Amino acid sequence: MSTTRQLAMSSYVGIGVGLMVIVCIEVILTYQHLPTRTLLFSLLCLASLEGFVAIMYLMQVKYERPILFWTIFPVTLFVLIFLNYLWPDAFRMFNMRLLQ
Amino acid sequence: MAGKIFALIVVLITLTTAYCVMAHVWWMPVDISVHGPKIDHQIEETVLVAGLLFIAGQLVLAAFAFLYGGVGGRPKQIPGGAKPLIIFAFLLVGTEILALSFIGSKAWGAVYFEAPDPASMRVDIQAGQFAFYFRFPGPDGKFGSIHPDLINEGNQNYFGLDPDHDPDAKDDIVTAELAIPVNKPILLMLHSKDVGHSFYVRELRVQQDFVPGLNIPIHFTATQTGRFEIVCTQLCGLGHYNMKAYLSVLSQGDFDDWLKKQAAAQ
Amino acid sequence: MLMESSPYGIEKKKLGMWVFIISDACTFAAFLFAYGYMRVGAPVWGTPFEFSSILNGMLMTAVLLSSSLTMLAAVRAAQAGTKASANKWLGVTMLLGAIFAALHLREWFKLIGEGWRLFYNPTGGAAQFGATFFSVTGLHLTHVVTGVIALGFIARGYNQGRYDESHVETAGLYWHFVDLVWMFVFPLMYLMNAQ
Amino acid sequence: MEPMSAHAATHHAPPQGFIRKYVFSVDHKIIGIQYTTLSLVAAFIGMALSWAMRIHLGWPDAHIPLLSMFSPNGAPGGLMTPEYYLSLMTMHGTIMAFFVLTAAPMAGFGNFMLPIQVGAADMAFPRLNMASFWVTFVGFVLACATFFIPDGPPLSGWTAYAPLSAVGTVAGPGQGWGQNFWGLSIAVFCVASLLGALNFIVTTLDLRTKGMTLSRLPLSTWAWFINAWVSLLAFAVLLPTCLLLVLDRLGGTSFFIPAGLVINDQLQPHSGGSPLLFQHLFWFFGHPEVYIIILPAFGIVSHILPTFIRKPLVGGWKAITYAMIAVGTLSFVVWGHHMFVSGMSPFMAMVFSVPTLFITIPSVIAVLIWTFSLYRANMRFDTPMLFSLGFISLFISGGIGGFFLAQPSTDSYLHATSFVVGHFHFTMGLSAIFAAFAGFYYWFPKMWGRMMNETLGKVHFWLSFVLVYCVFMTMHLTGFAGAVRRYSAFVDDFMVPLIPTQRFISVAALLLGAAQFIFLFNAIWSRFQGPKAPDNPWGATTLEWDTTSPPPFDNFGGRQITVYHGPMEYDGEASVMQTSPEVSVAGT
Repeated sequence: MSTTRQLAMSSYVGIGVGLMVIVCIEVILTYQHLPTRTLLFSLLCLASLEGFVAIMYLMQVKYERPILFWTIFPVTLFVLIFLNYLWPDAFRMFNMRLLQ
Repeated sequence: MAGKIFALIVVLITLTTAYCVMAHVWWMPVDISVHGPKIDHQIEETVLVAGLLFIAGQLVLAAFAFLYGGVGGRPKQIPGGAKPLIIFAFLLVGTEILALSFIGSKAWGAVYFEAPDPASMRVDIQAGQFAFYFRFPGPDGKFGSIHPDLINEGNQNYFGLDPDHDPDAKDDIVTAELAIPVNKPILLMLHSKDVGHSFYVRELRVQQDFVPGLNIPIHFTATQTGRFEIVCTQLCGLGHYNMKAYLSVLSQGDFDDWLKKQAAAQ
Repeated sequence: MLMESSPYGIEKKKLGMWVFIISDACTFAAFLFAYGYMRVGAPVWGTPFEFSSILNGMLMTAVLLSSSLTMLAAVRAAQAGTKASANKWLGVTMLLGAIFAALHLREWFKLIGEGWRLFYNPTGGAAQFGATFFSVTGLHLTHVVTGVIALGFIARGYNQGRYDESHVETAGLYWHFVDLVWMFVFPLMYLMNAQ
Repeated sequence: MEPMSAHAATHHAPPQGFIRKYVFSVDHKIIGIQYTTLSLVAAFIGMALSWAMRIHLGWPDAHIPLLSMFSPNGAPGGLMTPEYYLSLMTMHGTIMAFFVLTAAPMAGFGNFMLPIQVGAADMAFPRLNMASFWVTFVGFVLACATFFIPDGPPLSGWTAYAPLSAVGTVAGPGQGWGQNFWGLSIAVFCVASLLGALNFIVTTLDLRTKGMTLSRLPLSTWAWFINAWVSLLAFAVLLPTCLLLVLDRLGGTSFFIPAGLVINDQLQPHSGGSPLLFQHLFWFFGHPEVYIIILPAFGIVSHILPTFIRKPLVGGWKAITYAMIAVGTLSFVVWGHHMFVSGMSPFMAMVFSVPTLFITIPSVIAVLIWTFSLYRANMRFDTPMLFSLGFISLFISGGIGGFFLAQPSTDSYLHATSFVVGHFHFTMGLSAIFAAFAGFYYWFPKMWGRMMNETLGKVHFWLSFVLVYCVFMTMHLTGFAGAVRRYSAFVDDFMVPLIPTQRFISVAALLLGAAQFIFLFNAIWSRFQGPKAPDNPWGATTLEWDTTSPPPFDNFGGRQITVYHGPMEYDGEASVMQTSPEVSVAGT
């Protein structure tokens, strides 16, 4: 279902440039020698922002019926959230190693 | 007719099962641990709760199959529709679940959330295909470190100890049978030499897997003397069925003698 | 038998592609979680990437992002019915995809030349680095290469009139998804491992 | 907007020639039959394996004549070696869980019935559908091929716990190429399931005919649809798990193998991996998998019951559908209950235990709905109905065991005992099989155009029902005595007294298997000699009964289908087809 409510091509180029700018920010952050957790958190936030822009504009979900968004988004998020249940055991692996 | 036969069979199965469970035709052996009564209590509680649901569910099914087979006339729904059923499920099962979780978490916590007694006796246990080996720290109270490259069944260096360079390892006592003093808190450190295994002593109400690469602690106190079987319950290969050792719970005096004898045999 | 247009209102190829994307996203997520698990559990990890590798990664990102834009252009051209233009943009997209793959392989060969293996870390850190890096980026690279080949088939079919603009659009979704995954792979596999 | 869904209806014409028509067919009905047949073959192979195992468990010294021909190494002279027992057990689990229970109720009946039930001419992507089947077939061939490679099938169980499954042949025979084949077979099966799930989702959403709103979908379609989502997400995680396992085995990586393992006095060249990671990833798939198996059973039974009780289910479509959605959703947050004693963080055990207990609520709601729908019904006891009743009874019995295994404290005694074996055979094994039998007897006239023999069907039911309880309820009970599962012989002091009970189970299991040949004979004989089936032999209301038996190539012979009612328009003898514009009789 193609719609006419799309942006002009130049706007997409702008979005592309914007995404590249975020990538540059990520690289700059990397060289600020932040603590690993802070860096990971900020990188994930920026990547999620990029991902969101890509889904909405490049993949054009913004111009589809909302039902598409509500079909795909919750289930994916669901899996991504619950996979986090395995972190306690990752830390267990670090703390209870047999061979030090 | 078919409905009546079905009802009869279901009732027979339900009663037989209920009898077998209540008469303890097959049942747990007598518990010998301090935390065990909590687990036994939890199992009995669950037998009661789940058993009632089982009997009620099967009997209602049987009754309906018995009563409403091929009766003429217009069928009717139960009064009130699904709402009472759903409320019933939420209230009754929900309450049962909350109660079971609450009491059950205490039984679980008694094993896993409470820190081991600082005065516990520490024993190291290593599982490998297809045997358990146990290690006591000896007079110095310290375990020698493990060197996997030195593990060798042939020269009986099961733990990969290096007594020539490691003073801690010199007096470690390695045994093929686990003996512990009665009424003394025990801290077992579980590790595996090769693949996954499990430590299961029915009478202790303890089951814990060995995770290769990790040191898993588990603590308990045995309250009765006797000789019990330790079996492997995690599939570990072709000899899995035959992987076992014995746990001897001894009086303190007997245990000291046993340990001396073992130390002398090293 | 002709049916009403879908009551759901999303064309079936597009919906199918989205459903595929969901499952593929979960597959990538499992790989990345495995990587995180390895990394959290490792006593030492080690961060091998020099700035040149990061630059190479940025260049790859730029190439992949541009290819997403050219893919958009191809879809728009197809929707507007300008076949020649659509073909041109599809060609450019495939070319950019191939460049991405080439840049990526350059990085791989560089690492392999330095002695990195799936099971070996020449710097003495966790051997898991090679395993996670090569498997995650390898999976992504497979997707890129598959995408380039698929775009080729789509372009040919589109030229011959067997496929229409909806096929181009569906292929575009896949291509953007490959880009989307890279947006997570680049920070997690490259930046988190920068020296 | 171009009516795109018209493509599915028109873009393939009836195929010509045997190969196109019956082998590489894009017709969803042929593919459904192919899946069903594959599952039947797999089921009888799996059953034969369980026979061999049960004979060995009851009489460890027995020489099983055919086995020595089959595997001279694994069973020299017909006497089963411990490793061959484990191989058979592994393949029994793999074949049954994947190629029977996942394939038959979902891919088999679903493929045949779902497009018809929504009023479509075929699946959304017919060629993809064909690919799903043939990829599944390749997976099945790979799994069966393990019997014919020199070292035999893998022996690490259907769960293939690392590191036993990851270190290679040093861990035992079958852990070499057998395990590689296993990993590839399951990876291939994942791909097939993903493609199948994708097709189911799109077909249900996009290809519904006029008037077929979600509230009018038959409950079987609802179940397949929900189930397609669950499989889509679950298999998407099993696929990378298999790939990483294969990488560990063939690529030398150490995702699942920690440092310092010594097997047969050889230090393994791995470091840094975690066996718990494998268990987490596997059970992230593995627990939804048991619901992938049982949800279609829910759907089939909910679909069949109204026909034979001659009234709608209590609560209409909503109650049961919401229960199924709740079960499907919760199935993703409970996987850790398989790992209570695995060395997982004990706090996580509590986190997993509570939702595991809570998943009982939607299950209990479903059971209450089925049971109380029987109240004041006009039940007809045809074979499909009997199997549905059997399903309800088995599911109650199996569900009860769940209370014990959902709590870490009670599980720590019962984990890895035969209680667990009995429990999962009731809930996901036999419940799903009974529902599949119900579906088979119910849809057989539609799929093959002939009626099955009722008498043989009933004999099959009575024998199966009683013997299933003899086998698996006894396993529950011996579990209380601590009988450990996955043992090829009982040498422990406390297991020896249980041997007579084991023999009883073995005898019952052999008879249970034998009873299945009644079914096989009935199916084959009826396929060729059964009386011709009318279009709607059961007086049902859904679309599959509104066409010929078997349906024509485009399902409705070019008729425009419009739906006016929900699927449960029954009121005693009166019933209204979904396509009939008459007024509703059930007031739904």
